[in-house]
Amino acid sequence: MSLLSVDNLSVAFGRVRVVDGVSFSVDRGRTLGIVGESGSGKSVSTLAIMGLLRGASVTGSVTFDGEELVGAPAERLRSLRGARLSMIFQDPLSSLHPFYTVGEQIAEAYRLHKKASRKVAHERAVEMLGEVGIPAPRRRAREHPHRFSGGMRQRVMIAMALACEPDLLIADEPTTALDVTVQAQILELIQRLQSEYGLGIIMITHDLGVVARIADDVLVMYGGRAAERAASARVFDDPRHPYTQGLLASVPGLGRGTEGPGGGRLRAIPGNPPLPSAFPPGCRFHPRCSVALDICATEQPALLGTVRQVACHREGEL
Amino acid sequence: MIVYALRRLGAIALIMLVICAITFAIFYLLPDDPALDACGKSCTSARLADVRHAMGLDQPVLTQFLSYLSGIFAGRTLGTSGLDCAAPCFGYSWQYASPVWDLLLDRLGVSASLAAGAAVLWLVVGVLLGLMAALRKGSLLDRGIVLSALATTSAPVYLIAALLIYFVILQGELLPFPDYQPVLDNPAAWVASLILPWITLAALYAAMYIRLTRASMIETMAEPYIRTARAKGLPERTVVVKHGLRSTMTPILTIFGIDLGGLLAGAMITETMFGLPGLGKLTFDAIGKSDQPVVLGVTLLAALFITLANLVVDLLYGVIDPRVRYA
Amino acid sequence: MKSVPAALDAPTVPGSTPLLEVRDLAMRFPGGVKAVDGVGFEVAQGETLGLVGESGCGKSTTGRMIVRLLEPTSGTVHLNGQDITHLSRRELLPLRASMQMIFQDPLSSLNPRHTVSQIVAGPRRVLDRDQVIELLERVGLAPEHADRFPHEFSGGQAQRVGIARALANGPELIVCDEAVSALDVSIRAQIINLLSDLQEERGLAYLFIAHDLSIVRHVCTRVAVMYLGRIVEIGPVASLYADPAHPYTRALLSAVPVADPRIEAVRERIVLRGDPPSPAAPPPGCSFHPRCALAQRRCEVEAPQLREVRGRKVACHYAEISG
Amino acid sequence: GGGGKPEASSAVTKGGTLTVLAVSDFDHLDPARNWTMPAIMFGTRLLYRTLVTFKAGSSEIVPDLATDLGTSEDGGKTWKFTLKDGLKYEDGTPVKTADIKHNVERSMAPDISGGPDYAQRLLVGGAEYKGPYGGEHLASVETPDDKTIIFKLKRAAGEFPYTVTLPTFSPVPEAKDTKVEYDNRPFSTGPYKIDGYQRGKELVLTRNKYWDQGTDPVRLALPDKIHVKQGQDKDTITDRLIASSGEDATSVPWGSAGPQSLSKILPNPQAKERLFTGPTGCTSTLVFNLNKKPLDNPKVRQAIYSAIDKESVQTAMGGPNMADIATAYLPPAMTDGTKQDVFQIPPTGDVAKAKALLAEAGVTTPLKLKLTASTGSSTPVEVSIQESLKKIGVEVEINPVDGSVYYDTIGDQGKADELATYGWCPDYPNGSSFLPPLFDSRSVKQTGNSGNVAFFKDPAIDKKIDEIYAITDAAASGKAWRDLDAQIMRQLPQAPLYLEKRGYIIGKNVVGAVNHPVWAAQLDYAVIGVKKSS
Amino acid sequence: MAGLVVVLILVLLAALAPVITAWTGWAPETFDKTAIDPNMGGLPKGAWGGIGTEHLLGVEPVTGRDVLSRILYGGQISLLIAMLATAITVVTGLVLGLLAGFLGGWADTVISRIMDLLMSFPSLIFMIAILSVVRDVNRIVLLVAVLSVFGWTVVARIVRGQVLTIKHREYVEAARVGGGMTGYILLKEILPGLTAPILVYATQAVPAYVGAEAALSFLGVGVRPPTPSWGQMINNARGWFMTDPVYLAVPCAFLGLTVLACTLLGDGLRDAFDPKAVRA
Ligand SMILES: Nc1ncnc2c1ncn2[C@@H]1O[C@H](COP(=O)(O)OP(=O)(O)OP(=O)(O)O)[C@@H](O)[C@H]1O
Ligand SMILES: Nc1ncnc2c1ncn2[C@@H]1O[C@H](COP(=O)(O)OP(=O)(O)OP(=O)(O)O)[C@@H](O)[C@H]1O
Ligand SMILES: [Mg+2]
Ligand SMILES: [Mg+2]
Repeated sequence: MSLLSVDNLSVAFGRVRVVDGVSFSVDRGRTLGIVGESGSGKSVSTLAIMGLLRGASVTGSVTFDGEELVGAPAERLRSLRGARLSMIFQDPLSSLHPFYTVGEQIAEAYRLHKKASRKVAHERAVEMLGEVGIPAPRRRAREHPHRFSGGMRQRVMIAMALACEPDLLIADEPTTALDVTVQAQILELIQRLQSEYGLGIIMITHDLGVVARIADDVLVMYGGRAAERAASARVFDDPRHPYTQGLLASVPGLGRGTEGPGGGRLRAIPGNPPLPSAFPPGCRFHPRCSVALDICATEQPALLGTVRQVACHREGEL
Repeated sequence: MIVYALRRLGAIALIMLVICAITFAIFYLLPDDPALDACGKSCTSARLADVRHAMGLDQPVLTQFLSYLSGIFAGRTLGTSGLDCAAPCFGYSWQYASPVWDLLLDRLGVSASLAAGAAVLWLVVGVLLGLMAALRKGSLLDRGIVLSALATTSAPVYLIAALLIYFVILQGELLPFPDYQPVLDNPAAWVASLILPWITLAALYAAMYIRLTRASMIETMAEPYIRTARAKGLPERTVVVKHGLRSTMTPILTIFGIDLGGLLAGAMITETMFGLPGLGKLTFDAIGKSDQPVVLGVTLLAALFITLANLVVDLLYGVIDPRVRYA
Repeated sequence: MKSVPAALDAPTVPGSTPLLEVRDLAMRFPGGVKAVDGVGFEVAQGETLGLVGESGCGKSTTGRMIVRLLEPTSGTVHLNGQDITHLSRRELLPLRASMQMIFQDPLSSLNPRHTVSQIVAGPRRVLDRDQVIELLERVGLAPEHADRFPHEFSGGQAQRVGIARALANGPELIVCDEAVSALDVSIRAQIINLLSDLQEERGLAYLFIAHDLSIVRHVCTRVAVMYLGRIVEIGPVASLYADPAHPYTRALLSAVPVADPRIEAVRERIVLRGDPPSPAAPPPGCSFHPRCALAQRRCEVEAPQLREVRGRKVACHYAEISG
Repeated sequence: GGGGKPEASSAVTKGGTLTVLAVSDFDHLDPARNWTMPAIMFGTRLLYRTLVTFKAGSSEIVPDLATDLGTSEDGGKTWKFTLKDGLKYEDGTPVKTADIKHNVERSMAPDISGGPDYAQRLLVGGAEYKGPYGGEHLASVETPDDKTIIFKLKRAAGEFPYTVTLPTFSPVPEAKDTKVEYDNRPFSTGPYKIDGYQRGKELVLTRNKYWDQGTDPVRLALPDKIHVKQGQDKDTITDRLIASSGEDATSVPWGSAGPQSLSKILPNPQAKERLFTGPTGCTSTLVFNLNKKPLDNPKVRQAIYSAIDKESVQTAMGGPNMADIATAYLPPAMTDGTKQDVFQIPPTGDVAKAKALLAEAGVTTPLKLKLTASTGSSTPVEVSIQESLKKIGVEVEINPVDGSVYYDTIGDQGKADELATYGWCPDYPNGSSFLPPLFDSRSVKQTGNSGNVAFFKDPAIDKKIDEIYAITDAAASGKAWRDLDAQIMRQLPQAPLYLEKRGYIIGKNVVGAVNHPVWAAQLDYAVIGVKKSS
Repeated sequence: MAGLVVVLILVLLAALAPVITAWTGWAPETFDKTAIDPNMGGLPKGAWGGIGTEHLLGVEPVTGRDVLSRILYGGQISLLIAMLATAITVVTGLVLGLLAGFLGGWADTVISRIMDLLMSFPSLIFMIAILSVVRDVNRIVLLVAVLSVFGWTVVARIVRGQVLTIKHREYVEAARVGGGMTGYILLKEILPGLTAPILVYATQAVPAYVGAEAALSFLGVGVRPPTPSWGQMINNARGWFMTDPVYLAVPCAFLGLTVLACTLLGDGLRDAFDPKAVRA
């Protein structure tokens, strides 16, 4: 049984359905990478899992360690959040409260969930800061977030998320705001902690390179739906969905050595990603798809397959 | 921080000096002659000249100003009959036959009581209702609160006072007419005598603070760190109070400081309506009687309060918000 | 409009003046922040120079000094051989045409209260409506977009408007400050294609500021790597990427994840220790030495100068051994 | 000498605390500076006795500190008074005539400004004297012994016994003279002494045990304590007194009820019973600037006077409860109640007569005139005059002037408009305090005129005034002033409009309230008391 | 936009005061002895403060002057003062705020210090003191001047703050790079961004100044009779509110309506000036 399995998850704000029937699962010690363009529903899906969406209607099923989370009492979800399900966000500065010391903020969840004393919780905070590689953790625990650099802040966020030794960590673009050198540090840290704690991880990112680097499985989302889902190596080696193919082709390679310097055109996907309020009928990618058929404009393709799943009418032909 | 505070205090001293000079100059330049009032009903020009001389008004303005300034630090002697005005001498009220400083000290208790009570009241009511409205944004409760705040803002202070006096004291006989008692003499009577003035003074501010808190809270609750707090599994109450309210209070605090500083002499209407012998009333009477030393004294005191309140707020800001650093 | 073939390795034809020449440019902000500290490079007509480095290393500041949004503390900027460092706004006017800028955030670089045609025509109304529409079509927008307001556009479309605005004056040099960083992957590719088409078409030169090294490799002919306000390595793309001479360049390159799990799995990675130091208090000597694996005593005291190493310029005492 | 005791059942009402609700502080309580009508009464009734004073609720004078109303042997130029025995200050020390002389002298010191200027104007050498603090003394006040005081005047003044009712003529011992600060704590010879005075906040009076009722023909001193609460809101005071609950039942207002208060009191029989109204003793007039044409023509003045609808003016003042219609200058208090009316115009005016007079005078209508009005006061009166005159083709343009410069403007021959509203309140009910200030041509200056703002000049009248001054017999001088009133009235330099009245509503348990006709109808504090609230 | 409609109606009513009063036949100063009862302290005859066919909104006690007529003329004065004061504060605040924020340097220092100074002044005391001491000056001009002197700092602060943020927006830099000169940048790039906050401020300032005028009238230093103003009417009516509540209710209702309408108008304007709002 998977640690987390999401089945046919849909999220709607009012009449606008921004996530539509997405399914995936994560196992302990494994990393699922979710990629997709801005607005494709990555954050909303994960926030729905955490029960952090307000004013949205969530349907489908989310099973965490055998327990159904959709429709679970708010109090139950709250007790899981921070304790067994943790999340880190893109912008580590605005995600940390500017008025409290980082030590306080890390200790807060620990005190709550582990019923620990203030002192014990503070010790734990210091320990976690050390764990995520912050030098002089005892001193830095008493400092406020604005005294930390971007990378350090994201380390603090990670320390905060992992303080209660959760089972699942959801990382929503944790490195997008960071420099490549710092990103490398953070990714390394996450990988190290994963092996240490046996975490299941969902890593949301725009950056295919990041996925390639740390994900075991990949979910490609487009327009609130899953376009393709498979083991990471398969997706990068042999992408099947035209969108995935386009996405990979859009990235100038650093190590692939296909394009020369300053030369050549990239194979860009034409057009713009659709807005949830105006999703096209049928396959949502069809207006931008170079191989679309008539059927694509009318009928929604199902996500089919076993080892790899692709939602395309032309799956198998191309 | 200490260096910063000291530097600010220096700036305050400078501002006070400028305010003092400007106020002094304006009173000197304006055609209102305090000697004329003092001189009485049938005033001949010879008599007026004598009175002017006795009050020291026949000296050049700069001389008058300098002796005023030196009086603050060293005290001085006034008039032809040799009045003693000990330091700090902020002038002498010919109307009340008393050094201005004594008058100010005497009235300060009432005004401070009025201001402090009203401030607590409006802060509590304003923030609580604003918070409720923000958390139930769009609900009937929210609309109700916002609308009543709006209605209160459009009601003049003296109307509120008149209605309270009429319905609570005269018709309802729920309270005796305010008869100010110092808090240390009789705390119960102090509260009883000030409760209506507090409500009167606080009403408008409470309405403003409701709107302010509401807007600020709605903004804060959309901050990513609130999402973080929720992701930690904190109970909603903790999220709202510990994480939301604390940030919301920062902008409110700034305005609160400014309002509080300005309140000391700004409560004129309330003090007049309830017959409270505070600084506002003193000023109002003094203005009516061209008692310019008193007006000057209150102006300086009030300006001092405003600037000090701003300083305290700025310093507090640094304590509340660790990002603020004073060099 | 003259079209010059994109220069490859030779930045300047000997004897001719480069389009842009920057010498010893420095910017010191109040509070002692040495944001840029003695930067110098040249950009030839029709070429693309990449400027990369970590956040806060002074890339934008450099770019903004070149287009005279900032007044440099010292150093000079020559455009077509003319010293423009201290020209007044009015004197600068005729030169504005040859030098333009594209900004990072496409939406915030467009005034929300102006229509697209107002934006593209620019403050000096250099274009009439037909020309605006022509230009919009060239950057891939429709004529009916001319009367819309920026908020009606997606990020990619907005960036096209930004590009059209930069093209309106017929510039020779465009400073692209992270012009594609904020865009989605698929859109980013469209914009990069557009930029390189335009370059070919109009013989434009770009100063391409970015932190995404893979894109820089794709679009640039030469690259300058900045660290803490200084250029630590500058040279042709091919050699610099294949054989970085400065330890920082190597670390930077190795940190970039590659969209290929297999390569990622076997890649050697140099993970830098610590954070970039603050430009307000740069370390003495070589400012990179606290994070550098090769650092020696000498690096702590003596700041290395840019010097010729393996066909490029490097500021490292031990550039030879780091290959 | 020696008036009888006022008839009040003092046994029943002695004791208790009387609360006085006031809007603001007294201008001055220092007897040398006290020159506002009700405040003079407050001071002289409660805190300091004068040589002569008025009977309770009456304009009749009786000796107070003095044994009689003063004697003069040279036709009114020298006046001599003798003190009663057993007069003491609040500390038990005896009252001496030197103390009265001291107060008269200090009233002329520039520091101690603002008090009545009669002493200064009447006493020989008064005009040049600068007060006693420089060590100089006034020779025209003699105190041959501790009981006798002699005043030497510049001119004959038959009215001098009235003059010495003013607080200037009360004793201030030099040892207790705190100069300017004496204002905060006058040393008492009256039935009360100051127990606490926080200016603008409150004044508490308690009994002066050295005051001897036996020496005092006027004051009953009923309450044990008098508590003046200052700084109250005007409208609120009336509301509190109508409700009259708790402490308010033993309260009286310091200020009189305005029309809005009357509208609350009159429909309420229970409150109306407690309203005490009386005339202020002031006469309000419309002033004609005699320098301006065609107002120099008495016919035109009479035409305008005839056209005025005085009833409308009365309404503008708040109706019959606030004002009576005036037909002469001297208020009824000074005419022994006889109503003088020279022209016999009906109260609503006589438009036909007015038009005829205008025609007679050869004035072509429309006639344009300017009327100065004080922005602070009762503009409705000016507007109602404007309306009246419209009917006879006189177009009045109201020229609003700030209240603080109003008197300067109309008292300036260069600035005064054709018309202005004016009012005169005498300091004591004697024609000498009324007609000479208004109509004596010798006081007219280029600027700063007060009283004679019509700039009226008639040597015959001046001569007549001097003659009446010399009459020491009260009844004879009274008659002489009334005749002079009628004589001036025929020339009509000012047109009498109305006689202001004032009403005071008292708390349920206040007894002995009576309006005093001399002091602006204020309740007489000599005889007021409170019932024990049972 | 209900707010705009009500504001326009109020302004129109005030502007048409002479026409309307000519039609009703009652000028603001004309007495009506017949409408009041002189024996009751001048209380209006009739139950509702004298409301009837003759006097549509009743009459003033004591004088019997027509309330409708006084409200309309009073509205002229109140709105005139408020709008003039608003206009002056906005223009002064805008110009000085723009200069301080845009030029920076010593201009900013000087203007900011003046603002600090003015904001340290206990303005109410000062206003009353000046208003009571200056005489023989047109009260309206004086009131406007005094309110403006202390009012502009608020606008200047808003503007300065906005300019400081807008000045470094990328679109402003883009205009610079495009060759926009200072004037263009101030007028075309920065100013449009200020219209929304300024207009919203103005809609709040107008009722605030109406209220301030009323408060100053209460303290006896506002508009002087016979000129009517709403504040003065409310002040006069305060003492009558037990015996003639209509007399108080009418000006209060007009004042309240103005505040409400202006607030709604402000909210409406805020939305209308939001570039992201859908344009009709
Ligand atoms: N609270 C909300 N109310 C209404 N719509 C929302 C809300 N939150 C998100 N959406 C919409 O849902 C869609 C999916 O948003 P989501 O944040 O999941 O995108 P994303 O894939 O995470 O994009 P990004 O890469 O930009 O973070 C977006 O179009 C967004 O506008
Ligand atoms: N106006 C300014 N005042 C003070 N310091 C500044 C200013 N602008 C930039 N800096 C500082 O100068 C340094 C260089 O900034 P710059 O914006 O040039 O960096 P960058 O390389 O463009 O970084 P990024 O990748 O984050 O855009 C930074 O430390 C920054 O904090
Ligand atoms: Mg997201
Ligand atoms: Mg930058």
